[in-house]
Amino acid sequence: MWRKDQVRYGMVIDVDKCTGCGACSVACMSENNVGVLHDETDKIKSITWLRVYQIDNGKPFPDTEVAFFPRPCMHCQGGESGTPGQGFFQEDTDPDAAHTPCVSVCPATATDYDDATGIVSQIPTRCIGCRYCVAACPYHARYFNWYDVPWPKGTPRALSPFVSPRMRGVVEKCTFCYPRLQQAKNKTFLDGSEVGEMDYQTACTEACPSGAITFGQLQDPGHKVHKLIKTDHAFRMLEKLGTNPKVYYTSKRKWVRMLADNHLSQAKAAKAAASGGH
Amino acid sequence: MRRWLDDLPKYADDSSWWPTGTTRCRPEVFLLWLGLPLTIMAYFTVSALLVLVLGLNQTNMNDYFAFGVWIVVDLAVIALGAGAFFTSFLNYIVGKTELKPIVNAAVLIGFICYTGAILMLGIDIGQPLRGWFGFWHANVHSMLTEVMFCITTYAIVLCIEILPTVLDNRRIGKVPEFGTFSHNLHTIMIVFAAAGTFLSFFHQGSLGGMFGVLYARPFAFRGHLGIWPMTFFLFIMSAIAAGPSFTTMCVMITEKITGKRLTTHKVKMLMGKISGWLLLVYMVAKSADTLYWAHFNLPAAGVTFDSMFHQPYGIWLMWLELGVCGWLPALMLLTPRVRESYGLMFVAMLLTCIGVTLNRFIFTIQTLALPVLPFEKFYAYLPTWQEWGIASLVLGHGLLIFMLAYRYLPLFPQEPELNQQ
Amino acid sequence: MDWDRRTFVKFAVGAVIGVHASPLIPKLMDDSTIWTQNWSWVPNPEGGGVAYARTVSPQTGTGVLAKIVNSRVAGERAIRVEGDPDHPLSQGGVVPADASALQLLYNEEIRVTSPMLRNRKTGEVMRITWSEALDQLAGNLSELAKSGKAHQSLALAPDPSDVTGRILSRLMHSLGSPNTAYTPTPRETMALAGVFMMGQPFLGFDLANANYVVSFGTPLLEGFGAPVAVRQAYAKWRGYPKNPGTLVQIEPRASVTAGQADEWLPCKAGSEGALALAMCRIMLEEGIYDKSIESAYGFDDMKGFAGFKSMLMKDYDRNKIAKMAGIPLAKLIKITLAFAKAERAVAVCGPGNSGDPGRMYDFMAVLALNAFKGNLGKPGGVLTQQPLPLKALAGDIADPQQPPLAGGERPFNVNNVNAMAKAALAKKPYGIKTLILCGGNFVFNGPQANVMHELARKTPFVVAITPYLDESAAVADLVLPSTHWLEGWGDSTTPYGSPVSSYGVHRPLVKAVPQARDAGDILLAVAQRLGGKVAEALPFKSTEEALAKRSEDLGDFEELAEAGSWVQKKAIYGPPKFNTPSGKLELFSMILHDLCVKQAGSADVLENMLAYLGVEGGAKTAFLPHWQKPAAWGDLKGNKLLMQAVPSLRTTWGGDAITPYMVKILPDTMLAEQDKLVVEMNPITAKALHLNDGDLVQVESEEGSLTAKLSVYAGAAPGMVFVPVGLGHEAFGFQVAGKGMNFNNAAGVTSDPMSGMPIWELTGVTVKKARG
Amino acid sequence: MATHQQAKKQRSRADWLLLILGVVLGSAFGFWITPTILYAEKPQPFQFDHKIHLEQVDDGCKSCHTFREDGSFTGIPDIESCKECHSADEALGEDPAEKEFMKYLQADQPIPWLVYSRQPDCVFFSHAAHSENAGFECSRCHGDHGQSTSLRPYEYNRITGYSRDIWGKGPIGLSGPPHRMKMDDCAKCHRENGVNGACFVCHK
Repeated sequence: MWRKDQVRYGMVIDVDKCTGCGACSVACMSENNVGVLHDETDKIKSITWLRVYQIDNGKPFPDTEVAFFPRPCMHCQGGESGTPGQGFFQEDTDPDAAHTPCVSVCPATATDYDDATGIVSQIPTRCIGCRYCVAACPYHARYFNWYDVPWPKGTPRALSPFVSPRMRGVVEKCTFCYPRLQQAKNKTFLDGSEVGEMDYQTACTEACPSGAITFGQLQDPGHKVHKLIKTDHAFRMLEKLGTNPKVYYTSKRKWVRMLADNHLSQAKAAKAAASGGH
Repeated sequence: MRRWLDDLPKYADDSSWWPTGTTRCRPEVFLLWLGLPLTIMAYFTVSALLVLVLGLNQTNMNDYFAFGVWIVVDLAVIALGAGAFFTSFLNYIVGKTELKPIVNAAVLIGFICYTGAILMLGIDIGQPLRGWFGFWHANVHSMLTEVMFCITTYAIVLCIEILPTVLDNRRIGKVPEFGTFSHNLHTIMIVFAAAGTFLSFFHQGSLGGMFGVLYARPFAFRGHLGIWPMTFFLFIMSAIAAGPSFTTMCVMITEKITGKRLTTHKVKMLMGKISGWLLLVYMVAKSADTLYWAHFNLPAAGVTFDSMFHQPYGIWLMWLELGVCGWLPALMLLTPRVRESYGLMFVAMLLTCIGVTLNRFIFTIQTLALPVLPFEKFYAYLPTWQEWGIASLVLGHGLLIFMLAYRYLPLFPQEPELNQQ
Repeated sequence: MDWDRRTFVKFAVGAVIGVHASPLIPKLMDDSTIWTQNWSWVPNPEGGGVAYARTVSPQTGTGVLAKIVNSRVAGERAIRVEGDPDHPLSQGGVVPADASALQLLYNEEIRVTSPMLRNRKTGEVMRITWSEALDQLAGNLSELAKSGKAHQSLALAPDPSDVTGRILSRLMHSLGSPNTAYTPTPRETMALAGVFMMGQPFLGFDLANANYVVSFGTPLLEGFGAPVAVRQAYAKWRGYPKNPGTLVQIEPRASVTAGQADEWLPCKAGSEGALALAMCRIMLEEGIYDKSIESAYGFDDMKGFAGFKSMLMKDYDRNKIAKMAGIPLAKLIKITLAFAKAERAVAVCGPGNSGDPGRMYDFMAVLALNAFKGNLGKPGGVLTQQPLPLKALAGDIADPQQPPLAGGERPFNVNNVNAMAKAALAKKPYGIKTLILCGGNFVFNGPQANVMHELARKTPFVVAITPYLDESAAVADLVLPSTHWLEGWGDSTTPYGSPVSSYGVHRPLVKAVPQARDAGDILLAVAQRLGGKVAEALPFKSTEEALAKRSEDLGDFEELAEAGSWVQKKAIYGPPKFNTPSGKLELFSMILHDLCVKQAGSADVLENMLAYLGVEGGAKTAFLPHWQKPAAWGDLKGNKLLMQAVPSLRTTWGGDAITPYMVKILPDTMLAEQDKLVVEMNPITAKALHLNDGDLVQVESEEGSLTAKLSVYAGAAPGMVFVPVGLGHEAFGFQVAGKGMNFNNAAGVTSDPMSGMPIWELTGVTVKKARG
Repeated sequence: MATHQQAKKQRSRADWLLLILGVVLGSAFGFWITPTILYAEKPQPFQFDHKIHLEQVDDGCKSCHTFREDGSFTGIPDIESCKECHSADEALGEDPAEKEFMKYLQADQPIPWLVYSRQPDCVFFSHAAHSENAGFECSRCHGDHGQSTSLRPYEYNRITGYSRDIWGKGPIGLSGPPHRMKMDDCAKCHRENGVNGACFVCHK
């Protein structure tokens, strides 16, 4: 349960600003030492912490519209979304009722929900590779290392020392670039300052050339994300499942909001599932 | 050299190890028979080495089908192996001593199923050497933790439960220490039966719970009763319904192959009746659960019943599971005339076992095949030959153990009596 | 005591219990587990102090920061390329190619690590020393020069305006070869259109300040100009609760830009210019245009020539054009009215989806539309850039005596690598003996890749100066390792379409390949070896020195290098200065007219010359912004389709190859099933050709063919096939090579009638089911 | 008959004694073999006297083991730091270590020190948080390393590749810092002091 001395990091992605260029994905991979396999067209074995989905409104030429959906880990808290009156309106105030879908299922405690930050961790060295969390995540944000990463000769020189490369047989996922918070905190220990909004930004947020991604503390009125999640164009993916994610989206386009939020009519659901995204 | 060869039949003569009052096939015929499980085991070994050395990329599992055929087989054999705990429970605790003639076989089948499942789980995880983290760094909230603890401890209980049967071997039993030990074990078996019942009850439930708690997976998620989702109870019910059927089926198959009568038909009929009643109760619960799920759980998640089924995992699977392999065998087993017929009862029991296997398949594969993200693709899954190799372990090592046990251990106390020439 | 079996068993059991009571077993178990956490084949990057270095990527013109870790043992290495928040044009954003540049930089499997000599017959490759390599190249050139065949050499480089391009051009000129060509860019087309109409070669679009933008078939969000700056402008048009800016995209496919646009006008491919003129006509008819256009030169009829107004009234009827372009008239009118009434509206022209330099008359038409809107020099309109204050490297060099391979017959110089290659292959006017490929990977990027490949194969001596073992290196006799932009000196100039001019300098930040040398350094060393006139023309020891000379007027060189970039401080607002003969905006271009007449010799031959160049309509409209039917339309016979490229920031348009991370994020509508190119087609078209989604198809043009998987996409215009560009490398390692097929193998390259630039926006192709 | 039974009883007792002997010997063997087969030694590149250095600097350990401006910890000083006091031109004494050191100094090469307290790659340890924020003495985790006059051999685990200092010298690894530096020790101290124990606090 959120207390006043705790923070809740979250993200707001403006779907209307996203141009699907993939800079966020690539920046994420280079920040987090993600490898490249022989065959990356096999998307269900390919590791993309932040995947950009292309969706369309399913209408024929010339009424087709497309939009892009960058999908990091949602850092779900689980449970019922609270109301403003209950203190912190994004989180369930009953700690027993709130279960992050993936955290509660891990048998080896390789992932946890940090009450101080609201960030869901993943510790590859603890992971036994049972993939139960992968099955539990409705956003497909968790990835299993099916292969040893083949690093071409010389390329390990470009690896970041701030993120530990993973071995095969373990699960990994977006961490909201937690090592960046570790670095930012390091500095505060030295000079006694606080971690400010701009001191901790994720790699994708920084990289986005159209500024579609905003990151910060959801509960802090001084942060941009706090205001953005209050607009009436804001929504979360699969809100109805009760995952209570901390990644919000905004779009003016109604079809986009409808599609992401599982307001599916029967026919649409069948169609979406049959034809798939792009 | 020659002498030795001539003496070979003498060396190979294992008749002194056979259970008292029984006859078995000649050693060379038995060796030929052993070829079958050994071949399967060889296939398993090659597959296992490939997976362990090269990794899980040898399978067709992926980030959508995080679980594959191994989990399906695991869940299925554990459910089918439930005959062990439930028969022991009825025999030792409830006092249904009529089941005594079949309880040894039930326990052995349970042992086979559980050890096979554990071995497969060890290969299924990406980091087998870290498997013990699940115990050492256990997360008490995870259903899988419960499963891991219960399966391992229950496997140990099963070892203890079959120990007396092993010690009752004609030759081993002659060693005085073993004889005493075996006798003492028999007297306290009720304790292990109780422990086994408790453990097994729980992990059958937790296996179901594993799916029922996936609240972000609308296909699997179910409402909770206390801290347990409905699937917890459904899995227990289906397992104890199918377990006796499977045990009896195995006995029947053995009878057909060996050409001997191993238990009286009365015992089998009793097992069938138990299975039938339990299946009926289960089917009522399962049908109610399905209706509730379709009318309340699914709409709450923003999806519809129809959107849950896509080819090849169409709605036909559900009808097959609930109708042909659910209600039908339940009603059949409850019909005395069916039970009286060896063949019909076998068919009904087979359907029951297929039904529970199908149920585990649907919960594992269909849950994952269903894209939850509205714009995600629908995928299907087919295992690789390596996956089949590892999945066939249960068959291979099951046959091997069962054949050896049948040959040397007094599994069927009624056998000498029923086969008197 | 008897030591029998039972005793022994007891002892053994005891020993086993004892061993288990010791830490051996749990420790072994624990350690074998820790071993899995520390596998030797999983890299273990060493930590260290972090520093950021500013630089500018010459690939995209983006200001970036290289994040460099200085480790105690491993030394300095770059671990990331991030956007530079302080760069005025990129403000922290970055594009995939730059963010993953390190994957190319550090991959020793794809870098040229030392000079190499290839034996053509055996294919054997021999590593040689730099001195041997330079001797080889200098020897070859000096022999050519001595035998009076200096002109029989052709040098290609990616950019005529960067320091390497300047050095190369001086080297070739002083050697006596008129044959230097560069990757064609829309900057050149824009310069021509700008000079002809306004006397201004450097024009840009003030996108960030516009609130109504109409893009004529140009992929604004897929790689137009400086991609980060364009995105930042785009982000300004999006807001809450209402969008402050409107984007209208005119193009045949529901592309990224079309998808994100407020309005999408799916026109027939190639009709964009006509639509711009139809919009002028509507504005004229509705009286909603900037009245100062009436005083432009050529607005009204002139002696001997019809004016722009007459031409509009005659040829660009709204009904006719809307019908021709296949868009609803009402929508065209609605857009035109909104454009005319918007406070700060701009019409944008640029490279086509295929990344070609664009059709000059289309650019002129769009400029005319902007003039009708009256946005020249206004915020949110078309601006003139301050010319980059760069110095020439040294004094002028006399033009070589021989005419160039191609383009000599044209009224003005053009840069057409394709025409030159074709001329050299046809040996008309002459063949070539030496081909220098100085970066740019022309054998892959083409624009007609097969032609470049054939040229390389048929030329006796081919030199590739390249950082990578790319397709060009694969066909070269001599391969010289040049530096990656993070390793060496170089520069880059204003990206296309930018409202302000900018200059980027990149310097050595890390060393990945110790043997690599700056391409400029290599050319300078060759010049030194050649001596004489050539050495005189290039009086520099190093690229760095040449850069310092070039940027003298930009202040202290060290400071400039450290800052990485120079950007024009303020955009130039106010009435533009027209450096035209009339001193006014010229709708009738006197410059173009005079150049043509001069080339033709007399007004009488003019018509013949225009006809020879392929300018339809002849002199009546040749000097006015007008619309020419695309050449590819002429090919559309039988069941031919028009092929257009699908650009994306997840692939590349020329320049460096796609990186492994970019391959990784390709959607399955571009690359599928490990290695298959995916092409898009409208369901109706597919049905007419009896093709289904997922079919393997053969896309065939006259120049080449592609095998691809068909993706049926409702957002694709009927009658067309859309092919991703930038895939299909044969080099660049297992992560990139063999993925998809190269669009530029099938692209049909023609010359723009007037500008003479190579264009390949549309190609007539047949699509049929592939066998097997 | 009686004697036979007696003999059997006696033998049986001796048997049980042997069982106990087996337990003792087996466990002794286990205790002896564990470190022997698991650990190997590597020499440091040359000897180093922390004490002498410590006496000559003003700011204790932090004189050489410094923090960077961004709060990260430099760990082992690089050769440049050595050069702040030592010159490549002036020979040091005759000690073999000093001669060896001069080679590195002259070649300007990093000294391949083996780090006793090197944690696995997956660990993020903030020295700033512990020594600056919490005010720990270095010795709390590193023991009297700073007072040592010579470098003990570096022992590493043959299977895991890690320094023996992590698991500790003790036979069953029950001690805590400074004799052992395992995750349990970190977690214990965090728990006792009410410091956040979430995974990402210490893992990267």
